Amino acid sequence: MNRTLPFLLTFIVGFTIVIATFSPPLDRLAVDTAVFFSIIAVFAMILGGGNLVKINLVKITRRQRDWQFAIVTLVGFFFVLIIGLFKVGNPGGVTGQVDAPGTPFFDVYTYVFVPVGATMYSLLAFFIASASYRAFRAKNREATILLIAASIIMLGATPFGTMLTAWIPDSLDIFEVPNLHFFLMSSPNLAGQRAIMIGIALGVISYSLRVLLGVERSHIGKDGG
Amino acid sequence: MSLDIGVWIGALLTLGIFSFLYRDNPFYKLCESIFVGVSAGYWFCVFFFDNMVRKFYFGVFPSEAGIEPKYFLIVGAVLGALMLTRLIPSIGWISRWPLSFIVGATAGLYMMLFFVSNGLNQVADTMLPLYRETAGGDFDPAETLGTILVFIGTFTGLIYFFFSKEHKGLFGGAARVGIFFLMVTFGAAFGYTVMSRMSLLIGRMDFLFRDWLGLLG
Amino acid sequence: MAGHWIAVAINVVVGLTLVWVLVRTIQGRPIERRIVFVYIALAVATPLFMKLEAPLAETPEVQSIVTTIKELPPGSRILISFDYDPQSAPELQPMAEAFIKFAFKQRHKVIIMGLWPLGPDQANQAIRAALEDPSVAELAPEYGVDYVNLGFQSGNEFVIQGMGSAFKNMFPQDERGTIYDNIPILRGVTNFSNVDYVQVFSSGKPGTREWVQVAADRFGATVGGGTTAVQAPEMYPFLRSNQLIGLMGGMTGAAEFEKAVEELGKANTFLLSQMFAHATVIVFVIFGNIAYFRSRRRDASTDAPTPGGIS
Amino acid sequence: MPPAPGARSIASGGRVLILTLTLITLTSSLLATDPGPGSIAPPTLIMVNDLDYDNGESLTISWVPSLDDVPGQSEVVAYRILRSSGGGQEATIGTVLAGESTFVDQSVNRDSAYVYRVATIAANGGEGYSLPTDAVVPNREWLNWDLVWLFLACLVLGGSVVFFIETARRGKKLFVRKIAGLEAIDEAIGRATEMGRPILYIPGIQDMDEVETLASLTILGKVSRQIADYDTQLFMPVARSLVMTAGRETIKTSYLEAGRADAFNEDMVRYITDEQFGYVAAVDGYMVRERPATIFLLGAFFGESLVLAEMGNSVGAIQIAGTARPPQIPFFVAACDYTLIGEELFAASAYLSGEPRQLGSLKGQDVGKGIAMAVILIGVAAATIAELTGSGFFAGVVSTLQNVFTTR
Repeated sequence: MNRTLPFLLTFIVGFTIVIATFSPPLDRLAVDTAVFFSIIAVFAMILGGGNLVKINLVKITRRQRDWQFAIVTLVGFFFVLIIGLFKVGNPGGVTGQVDAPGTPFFDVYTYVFVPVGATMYSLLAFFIASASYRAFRAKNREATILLIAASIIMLGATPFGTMLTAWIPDSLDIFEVPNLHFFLMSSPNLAGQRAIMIGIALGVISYSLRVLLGVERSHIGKDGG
Repeated sequence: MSLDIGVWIGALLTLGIFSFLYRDNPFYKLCESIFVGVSAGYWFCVFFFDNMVRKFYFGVFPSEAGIEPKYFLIVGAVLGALMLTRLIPSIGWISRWPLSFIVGATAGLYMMLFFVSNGLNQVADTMLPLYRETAGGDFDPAETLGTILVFIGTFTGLIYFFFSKEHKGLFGGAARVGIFFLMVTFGAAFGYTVMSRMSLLIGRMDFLFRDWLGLLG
Repeated sequence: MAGHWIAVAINVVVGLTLVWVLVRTIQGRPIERRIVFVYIALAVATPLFMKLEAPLAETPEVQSIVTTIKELPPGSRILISFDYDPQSAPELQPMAEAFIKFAFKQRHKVIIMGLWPLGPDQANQAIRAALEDPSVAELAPEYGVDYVNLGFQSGNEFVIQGMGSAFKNMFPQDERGTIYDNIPILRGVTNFSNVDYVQVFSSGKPGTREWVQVAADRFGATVGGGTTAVQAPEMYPFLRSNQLIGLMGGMTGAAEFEKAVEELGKANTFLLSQMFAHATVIVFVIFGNIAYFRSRRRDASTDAPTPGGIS
Repeated sequence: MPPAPGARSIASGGRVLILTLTLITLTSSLLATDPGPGSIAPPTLIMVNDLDYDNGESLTISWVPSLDDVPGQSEVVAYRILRSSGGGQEATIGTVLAGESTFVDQSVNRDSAYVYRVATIAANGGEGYSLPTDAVVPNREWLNWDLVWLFLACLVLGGSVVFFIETARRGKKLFVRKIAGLEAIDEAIGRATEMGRPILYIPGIQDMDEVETLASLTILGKVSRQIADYDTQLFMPVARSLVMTAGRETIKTSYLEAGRADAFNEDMVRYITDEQFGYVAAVDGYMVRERPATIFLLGAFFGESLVLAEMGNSVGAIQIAGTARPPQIPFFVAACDYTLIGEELFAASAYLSGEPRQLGSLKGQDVGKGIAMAVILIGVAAATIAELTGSGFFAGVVSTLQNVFTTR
């Protein structure tokens, strides 16, 4: 029972959605399933939020390393939760949009969330620079091709490439960086992308079939668990 | 220099995060902790109102007259509520039901989606003549070369992914050609990613120098 | 102008110090990553103060968007999906602003929506920026008649699929709460067959890929993309097979679009920084590899273990 | 979101079956060109179309605009669409602006027959009514015949996967080549055990509605089964609550199977935050503090891939990565020891299980690959011959193949 019902559920739901693709009266199923997913995800978030609170409380009570920052995390979490769920300061009252402009909730987003998020993201620029100095080595033929292609793209993506090869005569203009750039993108890159995409498609189909047919059932768990 | 308190908070947080580049420090940890807590709370609220209130509640109890209630959504809510059985260890296994539902739906949906867009259509689009002419009817060397490369690359790339044959001999050679094409693809991805990340950094710098310090026109 | 010359001077000095970096790297004493960070910071920041114009090549991907829009008769309906959030705004906002200005000047009707919660807000910012332009302000595009913002709808690609039946099902009302049927611009707009062009600005999933897979493949819509640079390479297969009509990739794509439609804006300003940053990365790749090959040759001759430092 | 009163088929192509075509005679439309004061020409040629292969929930009404509806003039304001069914009262069901010539009625029932009229509304308040159409019943189709080739392709591919699963089940040995990244898993887990340091498993940052996340969790099942044997510490931070629940379930199952239920602990899987870089910041912190010996990065990754991989590299961990997102692969290739590319990620769970039936499915997907390659080869050859010789036969072959493999 513990394993059979989940298996049947997976099997029936999965194949119904596959069949629905071919049947106009059923094709809204996929859309409705997505709503189901959203609803289930909210319940799961209760578990996730609870986990976050629990972990940080443990950290504080046991005075683990950096426990002071756990307080900051909890305060931030509950602060946003309260102004969000109770719609504090929302001009539309309890029926207003939760993230309507002008609410404290929106302000937190604009003044904390956006700058921190964008800055975290831009740290990547620095990491890339250090990786290109320390990690990107032409260790073998494959890596060399990767690096050359990357350099052409980086050059071609800015005016730098145009300036660098502007002297090349028109008859040989295929060797100008912007043209090389387009050529690389639209031929070898396209071929590689396509092979990857077709491969992924087959991989997903085979994987999905294994799951739906119950050949792969690690998500179902073990009896009596 | 800006007089807007929001810009100031943003700028200080930006500098706090950037300080991590020098080394891990309390200023960074503070920004990080704020971010983790605030973002978890933020997404919780957004998901709650969007999914539970708007989709579920107003789906079952429509706010406007004349709209048919979607009672079947209650099944979704019941499945969701079953997730909470995890809080009681002895019946926690019931949470496998909603999980099984999600796994089945995802597998079924993606199977078709990938089959059509990633699989079939890409195969169809590779079927082009290896001899190309310009609009004027002359031989077009660039297009011809391009099509030939796309064909060879796609073909050998697929060979690389074969699982049921050892990469040896002619087959292995073809797989090797395939991996070269994959490497160009990854190189292109690398180049474009550098471009993207640099743009974000430019955006932050622009914020600091223009919006905060007012040094740029 | 003083800023310009100071920035140029800094760059000359910094450029010269690269020789020191090269020498150290060759000697097997690579510089610390924090020094690399300083180089990148300077390469990005200083060009913001410079006043130079950089040449830019025309690419078919971007030009085909421009041509498509230009060839539409005035009054055509353009659907724009804003599928990104403020974090990707540096790359996508300049693009979106230029596109909206262009669409208004071509006298097209603009229908805006978002698959990302904050997309429609980015759209409003872009509209505000467009309306500040005197030549757009002159045309006085009117909300509800010349453009509308349908707001955000969650559900990712399923929203697009739902729109294939009827936009109204997915967007019963616009962002301001007006009922779909009462919005003049939407009269007669049932689904994709009633819009002439779909433009997507996206930074991830759901994004251009989903629009291609659902709106273009299933419902035959004409879709053009505007993506972050990271996403761009993944779009080329769709471009080649005409599932995607055109593509603006990252800041460069935006800069080229700005130039093509004569709306020079932020993207062109930022392009110089972009160029310096790329050059810096390439220089570091070259330096790193020079050191690598030298160390390999040393290994081959002395059979010594690989020197540390490069990890 | 209100229920869709008239959801229509997803893909019905453009072919429209004309069920009814009501012609208003030429005479009457000519007469209408000379409207008296206050009257205006009605629209003509009212057609009601039922879309092919839909759910029978919509009808499309189209017409030739009134002769008075001239672009640039404002004599005609709008058209009104009126409908009656079963001899009942006629009612206005919609209005469209002048210049339009179609209306989609989505409020129809499959069981009723409908009669339509369209009226021109003039600026001066006058109205001109068309003749009523014949009665039309919207048609529901249970199968979308436009997709018949897709269906067959599904059968062939699905059939070959199922066939090889069956073949393998009956005990036939099937060869599967080595995948380096997966061969290394044993070594990677062993190393962590020797060093007495934890193993970090990162299942990407997407939710359970992403197939890469599912694949990652199945791999987690196999990996954690081995980890349980070795008695090594495992930590899995996640960015989605559902993944947390599913991950716990998966690991718990593995530990039960290994007979190590005692060693399982819910805190092995921890929810951080849904926010991409909030998650990254926390995971980076964990790496710096705990210095895991082995890191798995398997699943759907975005911009954070480089930060995570670089950080893992800098703490000296063995890293096995895999994703189906091409933009992130180069960073994994650069900073990790082994990388599973695209399809290999989905094959991994089958490969790791070593179970014949699972390996059989890999063989099945290779057949799919073989078919794709054969079709590409035939298609390209035929297209080239057709281009060079102008042969109609080969052109026909290409267009047939393309037709079969194109669903848009």
